[in-house]
Amino acid sequence: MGSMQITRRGALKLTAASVGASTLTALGFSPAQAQAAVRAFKLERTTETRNTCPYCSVGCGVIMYSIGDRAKNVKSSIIHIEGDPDHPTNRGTLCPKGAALIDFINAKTRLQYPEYRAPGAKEWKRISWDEAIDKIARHMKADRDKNFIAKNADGQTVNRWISTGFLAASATSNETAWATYKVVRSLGMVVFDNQARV
Amino acid sequence: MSSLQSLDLRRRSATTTPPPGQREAVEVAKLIDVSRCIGCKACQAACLEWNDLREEVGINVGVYDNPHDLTENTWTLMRFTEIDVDGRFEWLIRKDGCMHCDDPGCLKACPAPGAIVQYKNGIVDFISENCIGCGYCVKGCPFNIPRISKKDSKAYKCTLCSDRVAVGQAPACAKVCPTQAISFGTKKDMIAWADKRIADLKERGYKSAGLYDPPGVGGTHVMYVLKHVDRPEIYAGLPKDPKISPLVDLWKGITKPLALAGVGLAALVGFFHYVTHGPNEVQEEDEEAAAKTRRNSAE
Amino acid sequence: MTNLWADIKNTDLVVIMGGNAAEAHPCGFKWVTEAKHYRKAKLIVVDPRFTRSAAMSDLFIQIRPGTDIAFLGGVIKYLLDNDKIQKEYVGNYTNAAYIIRGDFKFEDGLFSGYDEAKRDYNRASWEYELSEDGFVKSDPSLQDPRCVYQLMKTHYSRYTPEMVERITGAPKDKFLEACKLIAETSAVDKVMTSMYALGWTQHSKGSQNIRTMAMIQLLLGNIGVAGGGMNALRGHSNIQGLTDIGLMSNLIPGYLTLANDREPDYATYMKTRGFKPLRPGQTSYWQNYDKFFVSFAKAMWGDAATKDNDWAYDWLPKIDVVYDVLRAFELMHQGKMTGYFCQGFNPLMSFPNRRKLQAALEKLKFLVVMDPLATETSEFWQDHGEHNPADPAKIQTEVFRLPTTVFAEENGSLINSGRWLQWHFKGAEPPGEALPDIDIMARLYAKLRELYQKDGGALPDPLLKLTWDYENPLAPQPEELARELNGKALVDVPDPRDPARMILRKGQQLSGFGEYRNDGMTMGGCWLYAGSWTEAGNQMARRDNTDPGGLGLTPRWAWSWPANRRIMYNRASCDLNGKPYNPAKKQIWWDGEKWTGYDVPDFVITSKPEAGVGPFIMNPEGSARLFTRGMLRDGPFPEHYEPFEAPVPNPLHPKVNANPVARVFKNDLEQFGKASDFPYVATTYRLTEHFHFWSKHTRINAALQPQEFIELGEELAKEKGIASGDLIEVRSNRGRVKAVAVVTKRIKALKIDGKTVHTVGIPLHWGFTGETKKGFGCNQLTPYVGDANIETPEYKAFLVDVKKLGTTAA
Amino acid sequence: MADKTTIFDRYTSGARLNHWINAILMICLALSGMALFHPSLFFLTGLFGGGPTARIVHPWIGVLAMCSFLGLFIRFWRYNLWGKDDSAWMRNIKHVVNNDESKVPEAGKYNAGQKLVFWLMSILTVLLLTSGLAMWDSQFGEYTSIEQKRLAVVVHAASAVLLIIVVITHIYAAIWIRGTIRGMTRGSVTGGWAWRHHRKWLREEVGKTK
Repeated sequence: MGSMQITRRGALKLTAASVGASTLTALGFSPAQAQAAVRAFKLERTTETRNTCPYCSVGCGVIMYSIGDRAKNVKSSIIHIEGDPDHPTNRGTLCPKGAALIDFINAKTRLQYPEYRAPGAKEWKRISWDEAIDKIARHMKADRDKNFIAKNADGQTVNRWISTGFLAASATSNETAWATYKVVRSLGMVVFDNQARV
Repeated sequence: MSSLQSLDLRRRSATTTPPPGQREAVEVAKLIDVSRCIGCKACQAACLEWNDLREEVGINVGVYDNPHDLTENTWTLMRFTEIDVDGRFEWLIRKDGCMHCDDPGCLKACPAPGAIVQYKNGIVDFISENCIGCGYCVKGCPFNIPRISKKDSKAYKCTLCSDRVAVGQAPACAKVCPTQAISFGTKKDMIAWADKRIADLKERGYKSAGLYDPPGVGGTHVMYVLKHVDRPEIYAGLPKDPKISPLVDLWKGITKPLALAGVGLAALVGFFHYVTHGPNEVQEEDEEAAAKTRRNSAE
Repeated sequence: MTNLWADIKNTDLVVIMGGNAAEAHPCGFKWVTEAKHYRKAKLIVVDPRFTRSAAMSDLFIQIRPGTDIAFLGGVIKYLLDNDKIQKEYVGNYTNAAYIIRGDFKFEDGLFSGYDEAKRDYNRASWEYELSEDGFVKSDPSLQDPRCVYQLMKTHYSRYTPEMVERITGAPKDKFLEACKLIAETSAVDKVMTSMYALGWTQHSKGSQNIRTMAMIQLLLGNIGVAGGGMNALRGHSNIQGLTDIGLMSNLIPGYLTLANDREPDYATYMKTRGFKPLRPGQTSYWQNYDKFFVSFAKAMWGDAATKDNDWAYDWLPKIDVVYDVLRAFELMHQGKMTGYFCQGFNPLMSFPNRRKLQAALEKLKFLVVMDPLATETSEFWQDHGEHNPADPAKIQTEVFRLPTTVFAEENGSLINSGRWLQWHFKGAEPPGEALPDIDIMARLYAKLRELYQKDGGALPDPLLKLTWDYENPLAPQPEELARELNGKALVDVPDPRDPARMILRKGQQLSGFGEYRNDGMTMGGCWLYAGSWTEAGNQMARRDNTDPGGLGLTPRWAWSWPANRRIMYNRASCDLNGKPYNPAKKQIWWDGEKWTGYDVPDFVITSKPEAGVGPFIMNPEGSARLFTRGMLRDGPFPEHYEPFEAPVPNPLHPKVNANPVARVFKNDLEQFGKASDFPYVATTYRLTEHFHFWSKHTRINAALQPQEFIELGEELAKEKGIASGDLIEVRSNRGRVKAVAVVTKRIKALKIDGKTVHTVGIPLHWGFTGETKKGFGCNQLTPYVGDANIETPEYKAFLVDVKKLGTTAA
Repeated sequence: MADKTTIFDRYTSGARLNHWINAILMICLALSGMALFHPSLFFLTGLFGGGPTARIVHPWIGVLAMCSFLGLFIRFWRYNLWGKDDSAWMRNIKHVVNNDESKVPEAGKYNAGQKLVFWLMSILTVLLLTSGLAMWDSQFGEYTSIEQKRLAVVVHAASAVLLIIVVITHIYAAIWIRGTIRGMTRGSVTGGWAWRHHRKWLREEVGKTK
């Protein structure tokens, strides 16, 4: 509003004055100053969660800042991530990947729901979790029952399954790894590997 | 004393009334130690992330610099130079961005009141609400830093994370830097730290290592430790002795009030002439003479 | 890493070779810059390119890709010739004095026992000479011509500075400058650290690259010492954990191994894993193998694993060969695989010879991709023009794509390179219907169990009797799994000396692997993690960063395996009497009664120094191995072999050019290119702006390095008329990449065995999904051959040709 | 007296329209330009809807003004060619200032002072145009270097100030010399005015009607 008033006042002066209005400068006239407060600190009252950068093996500590205070009616959404200054390795620093972690979480190409591509199909088809799990399990069982090697050529018990393989992630947690290991090994799978090899 | 500002002002663009000056603040500075910079661009990423900016995905034009210049989104940019210095190959990597001059050319050139401010701590900040997008700051800057947005026609550049500094945090780039090539603190502390770094570099054989804090702009609040401070230009064209252009001084200095005075004077001269000599009015004789001339001609 | 990231600050010399820490691990590299500033440490970088690490170095030496052993072998020769070794350490803590069998020899590039038809060695002769009491013979004077020290001296006598220059291209004077700096750290108060990564592993002799440096570190007395060690900078955030937990063809958690076809029962299996001490009084910690195995079996099958069924020995698969990824895709390519799961893994981009991978995936009946991102692998059947030509109508593979959570959306632990298990917490819900991998595996397991319960099928028992007693069987909580990994008592465990007293109560979390038992009274998924979740709670979530001793060990931050030990082999930092070699950097010491200090001693803490127990307690001999016996397939001493595609014949032994025991599949052999057709050496690598094929999906990183490019030196560019920014094509015998040329001074032409050799650098990050410009990916070009021991593909050295396509890049 | 008064046409309606369009545009330019020139006048941007719009419209008004000025130039340039009498007029300008034109040569359609104003306006306009284009970043930003832009700003400012002074002179002269303004408003002047200030022109006009 302040500047509006100024404008009107300025306009009045202008109409009153002749072309020599440029001499207004002599009045030392100066518009009211809009307050130049710096941008508000965007993390104020956000919720902090400690995490570990999922990229390389330095294992930098990060702090994730999310909107909302975990109240029931508020959906948390992470708006910013920066280095954890207490972490003994990274001491608050991050690399260009870690500094941009927020864009990994919010990547346009993040998958949202299970999809299925039928033989010869040109497109993905969205399916339910139940359908996906059911189909995959049936595929696995059919192959395992058909190709499971209980004994080798010498008649020795080997109980291995080599016609379906599993490539495990290297950024999943130990707990995921353990759950995966239990399922994969109990099936007798040996075509089993992770990123350590490459 | 009363002020809503979270940081006190030292200067305000295009403003004839001085800001309150009684309170004193500690000057801050960011020190960029080029000898420890690995060019990882973490600072660039953190800057985009913190300031909620996203750069266009461009193309590679045959160098590591991406984007290829500062933009309205990229307020800091790693510039890479491959060069043989004194017979030794060096890959010089410099983080480019606003130097936060003590005597800021952008602020001097800015015609919009309060669009550019300098806080007492030395940070030069663009207050976008007040920016009219004229681009005078670009012309005023001795380091070619500000960029005008294609989207909103406002000028943008590094704020030294004034929002973070105001609450006692370091700028995003300084905090993120993995190798402490960027440090942040009071200017005094940064100069002391630079001295230590320079001593280390000299021990390692870089005889002309030194601090870049150019006096031509009154010193800066972003300083560099360079291995070759005698040749700053080899670091992707860092100016050797930056100064506000004399042309900018010419148009923004004393000539400005003088020019206005000239205009006023012209008007005054007219007014006084009128008062002393009065109007030059057509007399009856003139009309008669004119009529006579016409009649003569008609005959 | 034998040490930890922050410990790098304690070093006097950093050697970055086979890695590029500044670029791939910037926040870890911080500690190099700290060492440089505060300890005046020097940094040597040896690499085929002047990298971002090199930009920080005091000495940079460019070598030809794939010649690291030649360089390091030369260093060993220098150290031995100039007697720049830590003699006391070498004499007492390594096997330098041990006598090797008389029939061991090395001739014309081959060790004794080579079988050309099998491309394998009979490694029987690579062994210690044992005396009648079953212990290794030794000569403490190191004079016996059959002792390891002397054999090593002979072996590396060929690696003269001139030979190093001929093979690697490193100028002799610079090489000697590096040797001199390295040799200085043989002093007890000086230490060097080796930081390496995939630049060493991704070769047909990757394991041996690392071993050569390990030998140097042992000669210098730098293992077990703060600021020293062999520091493998692991690539991914939890690659360490995945390997610890044994998610590999032949592993059981904690580096136990699956039985093979020749081990029909548990007793036979244990025979080769008992590890009887080879020197008197040694710890030989693997003697506890059975405790770890049995507790693991109990974690898997609980009550169903009993002494009577050999702890369910038969339910674990036996392997005939190792089914590593190269073999998996070879089998797939042969049409022998039905299904394949990719959990957070993008093999189409990550593995070598993409054309072969594409053809292999087309032959699958079904492919399951679990990933947070739309990977190329999941879309291999889609036509993406020249970046992924495909005809979906002809591809019969069924593909399932299952959305998973990312780090921010789950609790759990990741293990960093310094072996720290760090717990993280969920901060937000996943997008859409994405689920944690754990839930997906649990749902899959539940469905399979249901099907087998209903219909029966091949060997259902291991599946049906698997312990799955989680509160919600469809969504086990990470905390439940973590407690299981740590292990607990299954019954009240009595004190053997006083059976009335219970040392463990039923259900009690174990406090360390010392409590693991071989009688079925305890269970534990991974013995190495014992201590991570004790009765005192989740040790991985600890956040006390105090640093007693000032070495950066921070023992109360998170938890590190084994037993929260921060620097492995730390007993070796003390002399025979238990006094720290370098009092300025005390880690542990003998206080007259026990071992104590700032770190957890890597030793039996009551073992008196005068008992003479060696510091390398995992080895039956108690000492570290300069000579590896039969542990590695390709030789007890590292030897320089050329990459499978090399520009020159091996200058040391032209007849044995490349690694003689590296496995090569038949059709891959045919795809190797010749130097006459592909004259330039290529190497592939990561850039700091990107993380493999993930960060091209993130907008900020995509902008920082938007488009695929290829680096070549000014000399080669000039020869080919290529300028920076031109569009060029690089071809190998397996494929091609079109990309923008970056012409640089950072890669120089080398003189190799009298021939000019150019190096071409190919960064790896671009593909056909994500935010960046589309790219081909370097693995269109790379060869399908792996390391002789662990089958890591030879991504780092192969041959290509270069052609200019146009002046403006697309 | 009225019957004695003779009337002479001085400006056609087209010329008048052209002049006043130009005058209005020039005033707008001066106001928006001055607003950006000195902080004390920044409030003038309010007339144009605020700083950014003032910044946006100023160069576009400039373009229009240039077009209209071109019209004036084409109309009047040949009446403003300098003659010998003009130099003599200039030398004796102090008499004119003292309201005594009898001591200077008879003026044609324009006296030397007016011609000077015309040529100054023309030259300054060209300078303003070229320097203005050079600093018009949103349209032609990439065609000039920063150093060239800096020079352009100085030239633009200096030219503008001079032009404003010239315009003030022009306006004051119109106020001071009574009877002038009707030439530009009604298009005609009285014979007396012409006799007094532009006698030569009067004679020419009279001659034409013969």
